[in-house]
Amino acid sequence: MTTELKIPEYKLAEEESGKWGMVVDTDLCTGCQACVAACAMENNIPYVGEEDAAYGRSMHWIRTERFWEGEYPEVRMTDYQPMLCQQCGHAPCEPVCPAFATVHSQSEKLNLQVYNRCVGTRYCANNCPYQVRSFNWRDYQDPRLRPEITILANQFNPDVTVRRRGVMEKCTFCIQRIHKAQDLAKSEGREVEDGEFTTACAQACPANAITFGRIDHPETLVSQLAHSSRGVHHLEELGTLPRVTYLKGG
Amino acid sequence: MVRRLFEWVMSPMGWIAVVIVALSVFSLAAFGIYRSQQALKPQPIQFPHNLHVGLGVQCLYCHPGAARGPSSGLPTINKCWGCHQQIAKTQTSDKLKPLRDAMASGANFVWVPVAKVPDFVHFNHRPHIAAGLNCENCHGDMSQVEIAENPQVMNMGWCLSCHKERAGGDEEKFIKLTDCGTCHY
Amino acid sequence: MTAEEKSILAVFADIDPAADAIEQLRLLGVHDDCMNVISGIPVTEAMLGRPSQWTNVPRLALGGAIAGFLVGVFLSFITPDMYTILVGGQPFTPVPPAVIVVFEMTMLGMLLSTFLGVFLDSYFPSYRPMKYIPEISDGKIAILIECPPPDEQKVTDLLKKLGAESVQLTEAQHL
Amino acid sequence: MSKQISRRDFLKLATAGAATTAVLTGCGPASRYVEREPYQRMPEYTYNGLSTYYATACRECAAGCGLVVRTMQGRAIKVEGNANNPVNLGKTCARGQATLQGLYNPDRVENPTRQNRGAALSGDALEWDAAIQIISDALKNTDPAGIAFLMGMAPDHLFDLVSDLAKAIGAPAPLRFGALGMFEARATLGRAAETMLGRSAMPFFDLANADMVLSFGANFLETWLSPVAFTRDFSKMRRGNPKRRGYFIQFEARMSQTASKADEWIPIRPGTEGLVALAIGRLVAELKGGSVPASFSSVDPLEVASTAGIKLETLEHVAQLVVGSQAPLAIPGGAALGQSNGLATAESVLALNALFGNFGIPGGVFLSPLSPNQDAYHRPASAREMTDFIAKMEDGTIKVLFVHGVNPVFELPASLGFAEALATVPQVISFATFPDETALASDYIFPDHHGLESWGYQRVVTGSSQPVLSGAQPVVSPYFNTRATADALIAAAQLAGGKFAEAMPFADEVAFLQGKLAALVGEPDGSFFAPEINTFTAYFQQHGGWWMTAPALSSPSASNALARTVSPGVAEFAGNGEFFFLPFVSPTLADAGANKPWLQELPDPTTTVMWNTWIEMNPQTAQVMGIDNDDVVEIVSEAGRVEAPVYLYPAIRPDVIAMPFGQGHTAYGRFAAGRGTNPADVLGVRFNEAGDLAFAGMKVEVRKTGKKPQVLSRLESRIGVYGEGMGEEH
Amino acid sequence: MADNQNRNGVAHDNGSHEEHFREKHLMLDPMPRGKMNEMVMDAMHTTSWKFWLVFGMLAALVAYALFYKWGVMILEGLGVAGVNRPAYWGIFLVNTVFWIGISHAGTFISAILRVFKAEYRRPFTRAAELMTTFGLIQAGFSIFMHMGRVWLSYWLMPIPNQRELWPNFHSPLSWDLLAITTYLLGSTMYLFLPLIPDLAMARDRSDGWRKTFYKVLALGFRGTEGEWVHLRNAMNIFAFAIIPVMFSVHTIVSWDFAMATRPGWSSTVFGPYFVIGALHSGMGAVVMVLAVVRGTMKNMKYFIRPEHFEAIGKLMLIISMSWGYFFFNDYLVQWYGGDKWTKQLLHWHEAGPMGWMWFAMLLFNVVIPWGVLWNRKWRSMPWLLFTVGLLINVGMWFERYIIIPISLTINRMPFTWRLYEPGIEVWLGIGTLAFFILLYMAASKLIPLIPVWEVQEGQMAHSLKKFGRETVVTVSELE
Repeated sequence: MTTELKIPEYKLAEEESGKWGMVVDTDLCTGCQACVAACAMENNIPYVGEEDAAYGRSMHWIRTERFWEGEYPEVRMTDYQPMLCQQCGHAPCEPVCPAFATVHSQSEKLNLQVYNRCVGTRYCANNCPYQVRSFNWRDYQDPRLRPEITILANQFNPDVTVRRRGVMEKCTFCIQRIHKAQDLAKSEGREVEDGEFTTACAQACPANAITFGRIDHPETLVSQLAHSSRGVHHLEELGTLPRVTYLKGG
Repeated sequence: MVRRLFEWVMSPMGWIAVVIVALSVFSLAAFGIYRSQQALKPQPIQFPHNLHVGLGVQCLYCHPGAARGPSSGLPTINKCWGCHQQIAKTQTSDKLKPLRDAMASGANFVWVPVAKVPDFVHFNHRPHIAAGLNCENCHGDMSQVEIAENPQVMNMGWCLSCHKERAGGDEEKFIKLTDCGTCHY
Repeated sequence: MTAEEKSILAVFADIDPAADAIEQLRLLGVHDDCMNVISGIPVTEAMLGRPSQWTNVPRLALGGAIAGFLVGVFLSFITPDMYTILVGGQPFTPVPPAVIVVFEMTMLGMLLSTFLGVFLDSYFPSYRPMKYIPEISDGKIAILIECPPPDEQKVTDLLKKLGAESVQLTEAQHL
Repeated sequence: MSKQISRRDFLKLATAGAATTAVLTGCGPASRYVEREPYQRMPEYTYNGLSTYYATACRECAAGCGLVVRTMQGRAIKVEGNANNPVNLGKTCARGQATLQGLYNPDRVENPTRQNRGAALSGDALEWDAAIQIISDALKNTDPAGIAFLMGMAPDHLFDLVSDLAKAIGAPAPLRFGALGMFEARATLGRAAETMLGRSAMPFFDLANADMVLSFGANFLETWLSPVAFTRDFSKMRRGNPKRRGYFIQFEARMSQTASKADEWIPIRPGTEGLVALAIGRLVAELKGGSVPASFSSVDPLEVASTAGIKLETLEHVAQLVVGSQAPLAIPGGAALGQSNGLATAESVLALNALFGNFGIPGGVFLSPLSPNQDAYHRPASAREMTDFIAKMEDGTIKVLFVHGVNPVFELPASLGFAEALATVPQVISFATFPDETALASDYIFPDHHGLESWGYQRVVTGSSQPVLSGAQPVVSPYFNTRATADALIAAAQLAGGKFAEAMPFADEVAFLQGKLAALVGEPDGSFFAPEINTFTAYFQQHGGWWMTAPALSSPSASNALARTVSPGVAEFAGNGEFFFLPFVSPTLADAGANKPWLQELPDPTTTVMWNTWIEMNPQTAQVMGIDNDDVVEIVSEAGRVEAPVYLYPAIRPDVIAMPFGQGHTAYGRFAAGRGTNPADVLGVRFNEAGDLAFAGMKVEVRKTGKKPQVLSRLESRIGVYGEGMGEEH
Repeated sequence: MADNQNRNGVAHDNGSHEEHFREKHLMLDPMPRGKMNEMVMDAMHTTSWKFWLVFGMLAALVAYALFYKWGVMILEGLGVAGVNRPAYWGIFLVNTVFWIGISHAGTFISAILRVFKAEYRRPFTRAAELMTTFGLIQAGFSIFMHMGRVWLSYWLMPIPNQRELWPNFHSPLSWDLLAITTYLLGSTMYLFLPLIPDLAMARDRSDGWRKTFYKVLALGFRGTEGEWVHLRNAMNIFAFAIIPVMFSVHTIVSWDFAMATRPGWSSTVFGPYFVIGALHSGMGAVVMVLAVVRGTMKNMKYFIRPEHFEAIGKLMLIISMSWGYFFFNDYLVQWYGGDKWTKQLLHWHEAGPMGWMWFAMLLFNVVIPWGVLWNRKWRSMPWLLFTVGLLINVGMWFERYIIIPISLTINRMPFTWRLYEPGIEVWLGIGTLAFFILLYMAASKLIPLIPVWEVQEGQMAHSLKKFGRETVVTVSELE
């Protein structure tokens, strides 16, 4: 008599791949901040001013980190490492939100921040191992507090909600662009093609260090790069399943 | 009996009850006043939707954006004029004076939208039309109203109930249609 | 019980005479149901030789706990399925957090129903006139004889003999 | 003709109101009363709720990158790179991205203004008719020799127009100047190209195909010449060829952003770059065997190494790497040329390339192609030419000065005395978009449109192997009561009549542009073909310019370069302080970014400082001097003094003090004014042989002030990056 | 035992020995109930001008520091506070944990000591239980303050809604909310139940507005057999049920931290460590309150005696030792693991700019209590215990400050490490403290601080009995 041994299907493969992914080649990143500026312009990110910036309140959704090794004259700067929301498959920020304000999109496999649901407990930011969430410490975009916003607001992207004080925010992988591309593709009755659109940071990057696309399709550029031998996931040991792959080393 | 009631009212529990009742009445009243203040500002032109719909003008003629993009759009004054310039009454009617004036001065109308969602909701008309919805499913039958009104409270529960229903049993569709990131980003 | 009815209220300084008085009264034909003991400290029925008092509080507590448990189960296992939202790769209805929610709701249900049980069982709050004298809260023990006894005077004498500090006919009054 | 004008009228109808109020309420309670204002007439190609994209050119620097601007309901929403433009191929830098914060800057000059050289923007608004009358009078009533035009660095259509006007009326040719050109020492590079490559043109360094890059101070990843193009080429150099990863060595006294990407950063003493290049050349030649050309044989590597403060082994190691590589390339630039021996240094480095034998081969040195319809390379004015110009202002030769697109009061070293000279000019008319220092010191400000509101083209000097003319068109209607300077000049010239009207026979700016573009109509090898001018202009706008499809690099001859003897020696340093002073252009702000809040908020790539100026100092030096982070120190040179807080920078030579240029405005809007300090205040008046400012040729003193105002705002953590407070500092 | 000899010697003089017992033990020093009632009522009614001065000052402080400053923060945003990246939580959470800790003392004394029949608890169960309720109110203030959009805090409650979106019960904060709600309601009810007979007593002895006040609150309690039975049953249930609730509350508070994937936080020992920490600060606070009540209120020297301080002191010593044990346990495990970030964190605790706080914490929480409380005579001195209690509370506040903002500095992204510098939350913290004291002062004038009936019950149950030559205290179980 044969009994079928049932192995539980953990669907790990699907979980590990996600849907959208990004590859950052740190060997190419020149730290030029074009991605930071592009991100700020695309996503209506407020500037916080000198004092708040000095106190760790700047709201960059993407930042380039760099460290030093050695001492002069043998000093070396590590490669610039753009740090942005890793859109973790198992995001530590999500379960800790009591209001379901940061949740996992089941359709886009992204880590969503639902601004209008956020009550500002900031637990998600505490629990983010990558420290990539930024909080609206003040009403930075309120023209009553900052008269210049009345004019600067002309540039606001209508596809992205303008956040007010007390709300957490973070990189969305330019979900508004994802939606736009999907909507266009759907209206034309086709799938979104690789390279048809990209995130604001990848679009701006003069060094082509950032690649974005479907990481679950093996033929896309991004998934080919992500599987290169230079690929590293940041803090992978935490089991967060980050969707951003860093290409390290020469 | 009346006396007993009076006594009870004068007792501590009675006071508490009276205060609670008074508070509830007051809050209800405040809420009612608050809601009644939500009345819309008057539209620049008392545009009779029923008349235009009755004359056979299609919704998409004036609001063509609904079929191809996020916003259905409001007709330009030129578009109004396109038809109205051929109607003799346009030159005489008092009701249409704002249109004549706007056309002459080059000014714009400032309409008061009735069907609106908060700005953290990214609503896109196109997929809704593409999914086979008709305008009246959400906006009501415009042939029945003179000045446009919003027939429903456009809140998330209302959106969701339709989304869930439309998904049918299709799990993938259901996930997409109830995903937070579909509307909020 | 109406306000017009009068009852005998005998006040004792100590437990022993009160217990004796109760025994004697019972011999006189005063039914246990017609007597009530009012005291400033909790005096158990056994001390006074009184029948056990029925209380619903423990049952209500149990009922509340069950209700709370069900609320907890509802919150942790039903509500997440009303709007399924994936967080951190965890299941929609994980058990370990549910234990916490269920525990807290059970305890809350139990505590609330216990508290309400006291109210229900004791007919709290009640601001109607009641038969009472303030000395009771000075530690005295009072026996309230509610049914009109066959021989009022005899009872009074007996109680006085047994050491009652005062025996009086009381009317219900505002406390 | 009417076609363009009507387009503009359409854009004017665009209203921003409704959408803005809706957006502003943000995450708060949904706005109760929203108003929606439809167009009276719908602009062509506009759909409700859908974006319209316009191709144009970036005006943030002179590189001439192509942009595509996303607009919605008449508002510019987002800047994206024009993927077709050969200069940037769809990419942008941070400054390009932040262009919109210039367009919608709260501190623009909103009206033509009678400024009367006040300290703040006067607000005394004029009508444009009056403004044009004033320009017209100034042109007509002044001796042509006394009319001077000072323009920005970009070789654009306005420069062409002004050149034509000046030529026609007999005025001196307009002068182009920009701080970036000054810090790049463009004149030196041009002169070196003339002597070594045979033609005064911008050399083209084929970084993309090189596999061993030696950069002598060139900060090509930051602001140098065409940073977006160079960054792309750098990326290709590193990863373009899957078989090999390009190697990059930077010789620079301070680790700049560019140097931070180098595989090896070799901190040589400032002023020895030429010697080091020659020494490497000698070692390479010796390793390869064969004869060592004269220039190289005259240097002794050991001596050079000790002069430069490095080890001989380092030079030998570099030489080994060069010999082992297939396509070595040496790039001169930046502070290396801003020395007394800058020209010789540039020549040495070009000679080194000649020694490598890379002239005219992939991964080597070429001459940049001229832009379409360009006769010759016009370089911007050098600092010495500016000094001559200032002298003309002082001696009263210049009666009327027109300034456009440049802010010399801020950009030129204070010691050159531009501001004082400006005060002596009888009439100064500025066309500034922003109330910068020079504009405030003018009699009138007749504000030009912002770049995104303007027509035009921009010649691409370098950055692409193809000849490129980037085209600009307005993407939104003018937000304020501004007018295109070209239109203003045309109108004024016509009002003046006579030869002025004859010189400017155009209906408007667009007509002038069409006249200039006419030469390209029917050109077969371009990015598009159009048989007649109207079609051509339409395509020109649509494509964002016109460019040749094939590379048109010219290959210089190496024989000339090798035959020439170059002896750079060690640069001379002015002043007797103990530190070499190394000013550099802020990579995020550059010369004119300080008024854009998001550029201020961008962390400097190497130090991560935001919103301020800092002074870089080696921690070892600082320790000896008892200076700590954020201590405000004073830098004293022979020409002046400047204060700024210290940043203890681990990758700078202990004998060098560096300071970024870009902040320290006294005007220029709320985000720039009063913020930080300007290193130009300490620069002395010294030039190299090519006439460029020897901005890096100073020795300065550093004095403690005891002040410690506020903490320098950094993105990085001083605890995590430098171990501060962890008991293991530095 | 050598001691016994001595005692036997004294025991000969029977009269003075009993006198000695009476002086020492409240339970052996009975007074007529009426007299005790009078004393308690007197203590409530007697109010000096000093009381009103302090009361007025505190009220002003509450209005300014708590409500006005909070209003400013709501309008301006949390930027006016000192929170930043990475210290997203600051003094708000420190105070929350601190106040919840304080609140544990009440339950510990009135429930655990009740269950274990520790008789010395009787006079001060209410004083301690009041701290629970008022402490939890402050904890609630603190946690709501720290929310970015406090006006939407009702979203955390499980309220049925049209979108069928309920709170996220995966989140420790949701557990926290439920636990704190349960605990606040439970402890308030548990405060109220034994208060009913005393309210009835006060009702019988007052007039004017106070009469109405007590009448309403006493609910018509007379003391009939049935009422007592229901009440006793309920109190027994509460005494047992609230203990696990109490443990769960602080454990869940600790899980707010322990659930996070952060170096230094992710620790399994946090639950009991926090509970013990809570008791530590709670007992310190109880002893402070008792010393103040005894020192400032009329007739309280009779009810609260050195024996009580002695007994609490002993408890404090045991708790301090337990705290030391858990602290070491946590430290050792973190230290031994050798994780590079945890290592940095421990280094930061000790050698960082706030290192003084780490050492002060150990001094106040361990060194001083151990040094003082071992001595029976010392721990019977109210002022000394007040001081020790104060130091323990400061030390425990430091402990939470180290765990929250200081530990938050260190994470896995060294590029973001930044020290937290408090801002407006200092005012808000002072506001909650003032509000706590204000509530307590008001309560001391409105409700009988001493549960007279419990004291009487205890006095009835205690007696002296001679075993041979030794006179000992015996307690009868009345229930």
